[in-house]
Amino acid sequence: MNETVRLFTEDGKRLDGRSFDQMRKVRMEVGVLDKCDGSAYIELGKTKIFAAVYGPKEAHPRHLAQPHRAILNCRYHMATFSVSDRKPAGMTRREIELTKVIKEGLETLIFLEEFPRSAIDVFIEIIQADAGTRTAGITAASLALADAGIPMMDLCAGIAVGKVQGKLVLDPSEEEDKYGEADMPIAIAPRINSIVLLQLNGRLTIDEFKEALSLARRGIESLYELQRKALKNKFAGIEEPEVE
Amino acid sequence: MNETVRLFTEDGKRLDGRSFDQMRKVRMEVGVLDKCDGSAYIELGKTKIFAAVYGPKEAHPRHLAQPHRAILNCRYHMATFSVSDRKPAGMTRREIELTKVIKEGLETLIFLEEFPRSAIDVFIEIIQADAGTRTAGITAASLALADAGIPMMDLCAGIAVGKVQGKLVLDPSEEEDKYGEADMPIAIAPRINSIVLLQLNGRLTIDEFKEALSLARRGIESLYELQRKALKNKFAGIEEPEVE
Amino acid sequence: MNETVRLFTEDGKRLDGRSFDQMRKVRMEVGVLDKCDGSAYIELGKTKIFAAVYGPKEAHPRHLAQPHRAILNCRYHMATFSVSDRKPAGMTRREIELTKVIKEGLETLIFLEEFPRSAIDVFIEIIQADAGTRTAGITAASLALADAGIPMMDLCAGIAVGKVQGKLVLDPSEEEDKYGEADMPIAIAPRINSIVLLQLNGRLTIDEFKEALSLARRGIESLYELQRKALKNKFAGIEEPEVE
Amino acid sequence: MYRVGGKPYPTKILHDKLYELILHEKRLDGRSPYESRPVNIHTNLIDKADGSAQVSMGGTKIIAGIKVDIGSPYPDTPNQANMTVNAELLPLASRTFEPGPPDERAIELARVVDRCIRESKAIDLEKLVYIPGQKVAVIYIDIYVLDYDGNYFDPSVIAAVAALATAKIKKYEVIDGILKLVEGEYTKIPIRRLPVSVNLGLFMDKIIVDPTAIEESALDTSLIIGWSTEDEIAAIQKNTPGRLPFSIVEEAVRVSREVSIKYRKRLIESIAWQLEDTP
Amino acid sequence: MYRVGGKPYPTKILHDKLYELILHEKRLDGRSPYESRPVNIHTNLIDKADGSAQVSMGGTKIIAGIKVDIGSPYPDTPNQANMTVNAELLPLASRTFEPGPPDERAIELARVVDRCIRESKAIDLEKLVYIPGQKVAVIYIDIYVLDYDGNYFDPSVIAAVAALATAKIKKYEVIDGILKLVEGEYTKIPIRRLPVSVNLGLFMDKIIVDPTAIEESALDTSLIIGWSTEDEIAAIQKNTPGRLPFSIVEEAVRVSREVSIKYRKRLIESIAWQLEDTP
Amino acid sequence: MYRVGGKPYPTKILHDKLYELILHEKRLDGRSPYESRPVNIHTNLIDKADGSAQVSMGGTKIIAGIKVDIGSPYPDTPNQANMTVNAELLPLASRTFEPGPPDERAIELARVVDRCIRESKAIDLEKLVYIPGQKVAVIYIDIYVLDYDGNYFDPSVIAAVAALATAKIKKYEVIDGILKLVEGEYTKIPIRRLPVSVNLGLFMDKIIVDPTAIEESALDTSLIIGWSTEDEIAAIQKNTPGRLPFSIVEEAVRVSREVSIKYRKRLIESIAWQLEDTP
Repeated sequence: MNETVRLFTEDGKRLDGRSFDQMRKVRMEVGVLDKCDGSAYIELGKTKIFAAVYGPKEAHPRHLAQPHRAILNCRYHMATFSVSDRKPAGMTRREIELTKVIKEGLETLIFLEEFPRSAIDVFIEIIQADAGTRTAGITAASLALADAGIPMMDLCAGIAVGKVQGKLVLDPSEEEDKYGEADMPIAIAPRINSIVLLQLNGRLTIDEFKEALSLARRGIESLYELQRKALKNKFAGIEEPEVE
Repeated sequence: MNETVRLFTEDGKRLDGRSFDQMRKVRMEVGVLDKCDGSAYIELGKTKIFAAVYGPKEAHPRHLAQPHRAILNCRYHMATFSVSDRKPAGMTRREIELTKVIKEGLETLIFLEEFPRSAIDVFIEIIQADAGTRTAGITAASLALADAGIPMMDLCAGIAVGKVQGKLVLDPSEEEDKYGEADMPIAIAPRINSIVLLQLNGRLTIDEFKEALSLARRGIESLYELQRKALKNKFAGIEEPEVE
Repeated sequence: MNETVRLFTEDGKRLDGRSFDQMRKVRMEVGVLDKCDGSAYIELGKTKIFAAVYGPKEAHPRHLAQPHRAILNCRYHMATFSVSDRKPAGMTRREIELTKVIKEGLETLIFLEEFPRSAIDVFIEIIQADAGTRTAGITAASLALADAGIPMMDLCAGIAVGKVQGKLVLDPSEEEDKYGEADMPIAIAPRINSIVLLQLNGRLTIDEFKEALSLARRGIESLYELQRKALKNKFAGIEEPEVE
Repeated sequence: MYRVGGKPYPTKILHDKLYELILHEKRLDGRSPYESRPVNIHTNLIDKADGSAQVSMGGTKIIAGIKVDIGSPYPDTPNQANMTVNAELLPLASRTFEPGPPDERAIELARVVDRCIRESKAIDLEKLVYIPGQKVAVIYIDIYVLDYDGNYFDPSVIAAVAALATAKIKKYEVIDGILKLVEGEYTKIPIRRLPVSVNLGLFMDKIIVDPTAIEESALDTSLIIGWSTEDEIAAIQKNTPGRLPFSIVEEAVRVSREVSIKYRKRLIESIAWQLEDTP
Repeated sequence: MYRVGGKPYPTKILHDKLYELILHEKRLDGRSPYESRPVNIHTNLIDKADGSAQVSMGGTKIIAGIKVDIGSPYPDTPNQANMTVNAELLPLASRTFEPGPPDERAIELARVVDRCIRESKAIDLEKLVYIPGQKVAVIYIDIYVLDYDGNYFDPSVIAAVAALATAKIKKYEVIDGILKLVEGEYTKIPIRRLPVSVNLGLFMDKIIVDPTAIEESALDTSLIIGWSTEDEIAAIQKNTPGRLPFSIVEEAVRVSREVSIKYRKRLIESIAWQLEDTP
Repeated sequence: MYRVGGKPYPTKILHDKLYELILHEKRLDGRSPYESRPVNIHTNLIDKADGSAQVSMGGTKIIAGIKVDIGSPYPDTPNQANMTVNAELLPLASRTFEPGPPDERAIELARVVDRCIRESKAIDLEKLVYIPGQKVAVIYIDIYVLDYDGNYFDPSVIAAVAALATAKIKKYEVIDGILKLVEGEYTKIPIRRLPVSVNLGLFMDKIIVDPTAIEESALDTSLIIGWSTEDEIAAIQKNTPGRLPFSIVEEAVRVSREVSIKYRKRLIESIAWQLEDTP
């Protein structure tokens, strides 16, 4: 099936002109919503995502409260119009799974034990989905948590690596994802040198896997810089960072 | 579409023989059900409705209780066979919206602050729907509340005004509603001279709106009289009032 | 419809070779699952069922707890692949009804009043359904309760009686059930001489009903013996009982 | 000694008091043990339904409505109309009924009514097939409990059967293989039998018929027996926890048969029914 | 004396303070009573939608998206396209919004927006019929409240209408009775009118326009009036508990008319709309 | 120092004890860190299913069943059969599993099993197309966790693959464009590869294979790696919170590869599988 679709130009560039290790244009902004305790907005190419954080606050209903730590509630949710074919309202199984892996990624970093009997809520809303929503989502959520002043070990940022017609590419586009052989979303907390989210859909050899990891890592380092800038800008009141 | 259907006879009467400011036959009865704290039955033409009230009682589950007032729970619900095409079991979006406006109408009148941490439940069951169910429903619910001895500022009664082929009519029939240009349900607490429920579906000029209001008001005054009679009859043990 | 299907051979035997008062092969085993407090497995012909019990334990959520007794939670549930046409996931109305009659049958026997404010959970999982699941299910559940050490007045065992082309048969097969005139599932606690579950789908005369009762009773007595053996074997570590 | 399984003390007191009364052939509302409450039947009160009936049995009020649509038959019964029964225990009827989707009690009610009607072959479902394997009538029977003072089974079966037997449904004809509505003409649902159910309560070794809510709160166990005709049981449901002693079952059947005959007589009077089809 | 129905004491204090301000033609955020907040409209921000708009009205942010599919018409309107409106109050927008299926507030919002558009006949639904009785456009209008500082009604109607009026939808043609997509060509949704709604709050005998969240928490009652054109009301919804005195209704209509004209002007500027169809 | 994120103190103690054991190449149940528990595979135990397998891995028991129906292909894959995986964590299996619709853990399990099978192209879905674009096989894989002592992933994948590889499904033929069942004949699901998954747990800088429930309660993080063949990873899922240090990932892949080879060998023995199709 993927033989008939060409995903590279003759000079080895990707269809949108990027090189294999180049992310799409990224834009991040912190503090974009008023009523929550922290928020962020991210654009990765045409993927557009809002994230909002509430808490720490009283856990509700009470019987869910944990005596030694805060509970983390999370929802990754897509707007019905965010995808080509209208998504039905309500949570799909895919959204439930992604909610779980994102929540677990964030839970890794938050000092939940500092807030016994409390709850922290993270809401991620995909308003346009054009590949990379879970990794951009966790990137935005991490910013929103920082914006809310929730104490964390580190920020995290995420990006996917794809395998497309035998080649690894950073941040696959929707078309590359569709016709490609593998998609590996990963989120990393760079300062503590740890992976917090990792999935793979599709086939990779061991060597490809290693190469994919290091490709992702380089991408994430630059996202991490953008996150730090976005946070500085928020508090300095400067415009949001953007990169191509 | 409404050009082809004639909704008035040649002498200006409506198809069922009523004049523009005439309601359908109304019948009200109080205390028709045994197991609740208050109940009422209303017929408006072929529209047939039961209402039942429980409370004030302990709010349940507890975390919903309000420290300064009672909470009012309400359900406007239609039997599956009450309409021409069988209604699916379960609450439709329409039923949920009407529940909200009816609940808010009743909430306006009940001295909820007299019963902190309590709950009052109002259930309205449409067993036949032939236009005017929300207004007849709130009329019956108001009677059932009075029957239950719940302290209220005032009773309320409701009726719709329709615009049909350019003319305003009181209490539109199902056919007038279907082919008409506008339907304005309204419920009024006459003694305190206030509107407690107001909706409009369809187009009216400002002058028509004013006229519709005063047409409704006259209708509601006669409903209010019937309500008072129905309550008196209940306690005197006399037959239910009926009017044409 | 049942005229065209022959359900007896010429010498009066049933299609699977059984006589009218013969059950299918039964196998019972106690203590088959590790993580619950008690469990059992039953095979009745090709019908295969697991049952598991938890408790007595804290009732949850708390507001369901009863001050004078334990509550009994129960679920009769079929695997999607347990029947010829895949059963949709989730509880069907049939499963909800059978859950109710099985729960009530078990509730009859457990000394619930010994465990105020507690809960006992019984889960019955049909992994293959080939007639007789509710009665085999309550038989297995009764064993699992005993295995969990829950104090009971008596064990109970169940079996169905069918009416097939005018004749009563013990433990109807799926085909006999489908083409038969009546199916009467019954569960009995033999030592206290009481019926704990009784249903009838289909038509019987009064005499047939009496005859069906005594047919069932004889079958249940032999099931009861098997139950006692299975419990002894569990504690003696011997192989499960089997009967043809 | 008999045991009132886990019942709190006040219920035990009530139980013993009611048993004492029954021993003297009495009940709280003055009835004798085998006496059912008066039955009132109103039919055709809902014009928008194809059939309807409101039935009261003492303080218990039921309303049943029938709607008939056109649909496809089930693959395994291509020559039969479909029938589905739904029941709701309306919160108006009792403070123990909650709004929301039908709970296990409502589902049991629906399924017991379904069984009484289906197993007794009350409706000639084959007569409502328009195009075999393709177009058949779909009969919806919807039951609402409006007021609950015990035993919602018996009046529900009566209401459902009365609504079915008095329904007027649209008439269709098949012209060149196409189903057409015959405008302005109506037909009846072909009814072959009038099943009724009888709800019995047990106090120790004594039977009562048609228990009230207060009796239901204290009884040892209870049972519904559905009768297809005078001589044929069509459905049974033991519907509460508690021991049903073997020794009492035959008496239960005998008693319920007597009551079923009375119910059916009452039903026939109300709906002016006559047997149009013999199966 | 007026009564703040069951409101706790601090709300009563706030209520009285806000009323005091209004008597002096003032509000907490500096607006005068009949002044609405600035409206910002961005259209076509979601490429994957057929139409989209993000609208802010002060601190309230709405995003609306349009998707158009092909489907069957409803049996009673064979010559009309279908339109459905859904709304969600996203938990991002306020700590009072919960994740999960739309609650009664979200359903009311969806239905009020639906009513403003449908009753004003804003869309020429007859023009989107491809094969009468068989194939029509199905227009989905999905509204998300992203940030909530009161009055999610007015910006939702504006967002929905702006998204509709700027949508580009796939073009179809019917060849030999078969519906075919015309590749690469797009068309517009035929818009006849630009309805807007105006949310009014009442404090005693005084009206305010476009209440904020803090005003909503204390007001006596509130009202949405939808305007089809300058001179025609298309929808009304009293959307909170509380008395709406007769004496104030005419003033409410007059005020809302003025504001609706301002909103519509703002809407026309943003979407460069011109009347293409006269009904 | 490493951190056991928000774990209560007793868990911290257990964590440290288990780590101590691992440092000495030991575990609570006597296994060495890289040792998986014995695998037992029973196939074809459910006659009513088209394929079935019960798999135990130590105290964890899984039952998987396959049902194959006929349906329409998805519009974007007109030349492929459909496959859906469902999983339920039965309350029989653990006191931490609740009855009710699948929670996020059950959905994750289903999706990880799906991914292992789908991404490794284990089934030749093109061979189960009867009429391209119209009629294809619909393969339902249903997984139930019957007893849970940790790691429900690996035995679930084994059970699903064993059930698929041993399934006998109805045979169809297309005559004049119409799909007909060939009575009494059966065929197999064309299997190209035997994917397996390996669940790894991390304690600090140490890896364990196939964790038990008690190990799962204390580990720092965990990971599932699905192997399509000996040399190709088909799926990965980090499935619990906690840091996965970069330094440990390569070792994890290496270890899981070894275990996957053992699992696959065990699977092949049990199902007597031989490669019938080379892709």
